[in-house]
Amino acid sequence: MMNLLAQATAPERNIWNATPGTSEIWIKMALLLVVGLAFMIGLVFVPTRGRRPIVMTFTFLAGLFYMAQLVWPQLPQAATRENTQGPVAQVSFWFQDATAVVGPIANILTAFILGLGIYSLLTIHGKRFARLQKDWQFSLLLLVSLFVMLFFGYWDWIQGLNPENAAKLAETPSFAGRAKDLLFEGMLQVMDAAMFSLIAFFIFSAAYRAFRIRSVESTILLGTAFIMMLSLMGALVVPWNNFIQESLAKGDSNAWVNFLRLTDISAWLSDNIQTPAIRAVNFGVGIGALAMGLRIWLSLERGGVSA
Amino acid sequence: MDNLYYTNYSYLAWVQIAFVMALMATILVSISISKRRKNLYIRRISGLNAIDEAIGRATEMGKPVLMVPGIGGLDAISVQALNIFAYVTRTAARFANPIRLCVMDAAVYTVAQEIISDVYRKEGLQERYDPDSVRFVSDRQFAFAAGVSGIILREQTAATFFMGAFFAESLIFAETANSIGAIQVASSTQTTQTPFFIAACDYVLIGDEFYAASAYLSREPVLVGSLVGQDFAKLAIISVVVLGSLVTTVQRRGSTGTETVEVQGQSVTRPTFIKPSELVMDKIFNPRPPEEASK
Amino acid sequence: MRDFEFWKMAVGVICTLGLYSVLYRETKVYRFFEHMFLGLAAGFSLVALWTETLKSVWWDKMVGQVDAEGKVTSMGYPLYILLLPIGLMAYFVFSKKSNWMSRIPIGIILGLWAGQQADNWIKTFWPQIYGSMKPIVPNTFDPIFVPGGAANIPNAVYVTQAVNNVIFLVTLLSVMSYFFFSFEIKSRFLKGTTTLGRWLLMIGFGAIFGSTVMTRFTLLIDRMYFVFIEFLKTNFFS
Amino acid sequence: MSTPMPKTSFAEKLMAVPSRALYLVLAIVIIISVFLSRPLPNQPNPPAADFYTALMKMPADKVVAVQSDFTNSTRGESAGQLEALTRILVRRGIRFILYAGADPQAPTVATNIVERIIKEEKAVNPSLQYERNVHWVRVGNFTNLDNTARLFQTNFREAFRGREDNGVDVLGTPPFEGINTINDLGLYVNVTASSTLDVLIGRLQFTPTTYDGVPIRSKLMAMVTGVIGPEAVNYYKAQQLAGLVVGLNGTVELETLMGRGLEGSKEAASANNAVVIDGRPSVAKLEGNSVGRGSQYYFALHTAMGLLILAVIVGNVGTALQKSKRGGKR
Repeated sequence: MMNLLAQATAPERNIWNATPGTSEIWIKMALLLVVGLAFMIGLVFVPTRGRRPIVMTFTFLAGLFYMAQLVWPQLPQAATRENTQGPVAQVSFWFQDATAVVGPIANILTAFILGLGIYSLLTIHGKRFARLQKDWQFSLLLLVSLFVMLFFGYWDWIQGLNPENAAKLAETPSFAGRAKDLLFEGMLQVMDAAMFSLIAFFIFSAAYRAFRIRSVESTILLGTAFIMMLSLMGALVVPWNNFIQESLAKGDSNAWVNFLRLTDISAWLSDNIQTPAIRAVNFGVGIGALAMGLRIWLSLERGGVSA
Repeated sequence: MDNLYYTNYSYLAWVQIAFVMALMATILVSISISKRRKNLYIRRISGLNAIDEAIGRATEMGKPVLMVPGIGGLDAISVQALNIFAYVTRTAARFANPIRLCVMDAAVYTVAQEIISDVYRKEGLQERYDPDSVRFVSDRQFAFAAGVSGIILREQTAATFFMGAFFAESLIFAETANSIGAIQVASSTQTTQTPFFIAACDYVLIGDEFYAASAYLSREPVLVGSLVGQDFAKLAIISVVVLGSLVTTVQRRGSTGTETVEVQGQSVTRPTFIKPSELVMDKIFNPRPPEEASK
Repeated sequence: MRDFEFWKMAVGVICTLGLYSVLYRETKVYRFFEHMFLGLAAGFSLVALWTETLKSVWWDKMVGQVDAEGKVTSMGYPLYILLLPIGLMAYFVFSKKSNWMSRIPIGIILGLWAGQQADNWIKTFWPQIYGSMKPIVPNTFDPIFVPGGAANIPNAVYVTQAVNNVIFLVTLLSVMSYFFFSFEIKSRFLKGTTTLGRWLLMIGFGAIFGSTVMTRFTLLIDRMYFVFIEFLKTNFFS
Repeated sequence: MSTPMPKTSFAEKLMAVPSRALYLVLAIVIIISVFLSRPLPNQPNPPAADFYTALMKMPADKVVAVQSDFTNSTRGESAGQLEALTRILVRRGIRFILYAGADPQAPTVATNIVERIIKEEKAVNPSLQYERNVHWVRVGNFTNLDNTARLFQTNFREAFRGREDNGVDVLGTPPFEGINTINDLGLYVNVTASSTLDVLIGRLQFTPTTYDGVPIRSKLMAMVTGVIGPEAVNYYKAQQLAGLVVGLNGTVELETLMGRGLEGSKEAASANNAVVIDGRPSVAKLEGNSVGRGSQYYFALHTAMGLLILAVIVGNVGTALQKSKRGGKR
């Protein structure tokens, strides 16, 4: 297992790896795929009471890696394999290397599952188009946009695979490059930004409609928001601060009226109220996540996800 | 091996590991205790009492209920949101109310599909279950926002539940739903979004009320026990903070001596005080080998 | 004849205005841009899926890499192929009998997440706990007021600082007391504390609101800058 | 409408302003302000001052890691921040490593900005030597930051193995010289518009150090949008961040500091018009023009926020008028 999860520096050979480009690697891959698929199909026949332990085991082992890493002695940054020996240190090194292998696993699995999401999108809109239900034209548009983006995205990517070609394309973009650029930067990114900026309108209308002085709480919220906004407006802050400093404090930087400078008020609120308030909420949320993590890791919850 | 030290065990660094282990142990112990006890107290959370009311309204109007479990990946937040939505779906299913569950992550979509079909199956209402009611809309934040807004506006959802990790899109959803007069229950674990939910929604769960929700709704011993454990963990944090403040106060009281320094051309004699890096609490909370501490 | 950059920008401006049309009401125009947006986004996800994720973190590691001179830079690890069937198990979610299998990949993802939480908690909250331990009694009474907490004598605790520290701790503790769920609070003092906690929390939320408004407006300003300065003014009025 | 309307009071009219009218007013005000943009004064705050101080006091031969996690959707705030950061790095000749931990598009967005700034700087100062793959290197995106950041902590160099920039192995480029662990970096700056900062805070830990007498407890610094600002301030207060720039105002603060420098007392600042923050070490200003996107947008931000404040006041006056008509009870 050592060499599997802490992959050796090339071209070191071990039982888990193979030289790239050889037929050995393809044969191994094919065999392992068959084994994997057989395991998958085998799971279909697992009796009901055997199912929960299987899921629990996978979840537990996945979490165990990081939990073990936390409690296992960790080496200082200066330690290298040359200057540090001993079995404890070896395992520590193994943990360091293995993180690089274990880390991306969640990532890879999530990537495989993305297909399921796309499948959901395709069935909903495909059905609507096929049955010519209301708004079928828009569903068709969605599907067409999807495939156009897919087509040009991969065409452009394949063109860039060859390094010589890539350098040339950087100078004069190809048709595919242009098309992908238009679809991605010209449209998708701009629509992202446009949708994001809509929030400004919504904030404005929500503030007009909902921000009323009707309870202690809303008054406090509104008052603080006002002070915060004013302190962000330099054109107000600078003359106000100067007025306080020069006229009221008469230039004395230790005078107490200096506290009335807008930046001082907002900094005081931020240091002594806002920071501890948010910190207190986050302490709670942090403990909530810790407890939830524990319940998931040990599969303690019945009902819901780990039923 | 002579000058080797392990960063998580030397120089008091083990304290932090011991502390987090103790917190986890507290939670586990109170889970196992609560399995034997019944009727544990949970304080009222008004946002959760509003769920039934919101679904009732949707039933009267014959319009769908919309649920969004945040836009994070598959983690405790999404799972917790889906646990709450399992409850919402159960109620909606009994009233034969159509639901829309929009998700942004394919892995969350998988879990959602499973949980929701499970709810209908357990209620014996399988004929009411429509797999298309759980939808993967997009995995891009604002495409998702545009898509969900479209669904809200076109299907005129009467009740909306936004629970989970919400970011900027929170206000797009909340205002869009507000514009069609939907009754809204919302919660974000992102503290920064909570004020916007407060401004635009009818009921808001703040902070870890969200994590308390599934225990509150289901009264399941494991969850309630975990909630009790979480409270004790928070108490532990409070005690550490208070104790640390007291120790620091005692250590920093009084001066350690006097020194004479040049200030703007004049020599001034002033008291000296203990450096923060010499405090006991600093040694515990910022463990480091002696040579680094002396810098 | 305008160049490609001009047309790209022009298309962007049209898309922006198309999505803005929802501010008036949900029309066919909005529906058009919304569906195009969703389609493009899904298409891009599928492109990025291979080019940005699977190719480098899965395929290249599985088959190994060779540099231009044919020297092996990393060996291939065929076992990575096993992740494919595990990922495929998620697709059993629609099966009536075997939908439990989808929990295996989900369990692995959640397990990897859950295992990190303890360490994550330490790194996130340990410094914050330390940062909340503050001296609450001053060790010097001179001068009484130091605006902005700027200290003249190193490491001294001034009266103002001590007062501020008390306020800090009161805020922290009273807000935390609001989030106790399982203790029935009967004493009037504690009830008062939780109410105070809610009020202080509102100050925090107010500050968040003010700060967030800045971002939201800036983003709108940026879009207006894009449409009116970068596109209209530069192309037509200069 | 043909049916005779009941007479509505001013207050009721005020309360019934349709959202669309509000949207229109906001749009018009912002469009006009964008055209009328003019420079406005600004008062930098300690977090931005710390950010500037750390960057300026860091020895110029140290390498900075820049993790840029924004796309065009937050161009308004984040782009100005990255522009100001790049100007400081380029003018000081500091080498940096550029990568992203969130969106596959983020590296491209960041690269475009960096290359444009370098071009601008070279136009002003033709003798400037600052080249890609020599002074800076683009690595690309790391998906799943949760796990990648953990790898950064345990084995920083290993995280970059196999990555190429324009066909060059990044580990062979000058910015990676002598960089083995995360503590070999001079500073780690996260320019972000999402929760990636939370992930870094939860995964990274730095050994404290001192630059030119300024203590740096954590080498992590952040440039964030106004939204994440309040949470980031929490980290800054717990000394988990060495410096912090928040939102557009933060960008303007940084631009002001770059243009004027920083002094610890009024007396010291009187000669050079530097920004004064009591008790701070003296930091030089940066030669050259430092007016950027932040200052360009600042005027419109003023009018927009002024309008919002006005709207809330009008809304409350309307409510108060309505209440007084009904005898003040509801």
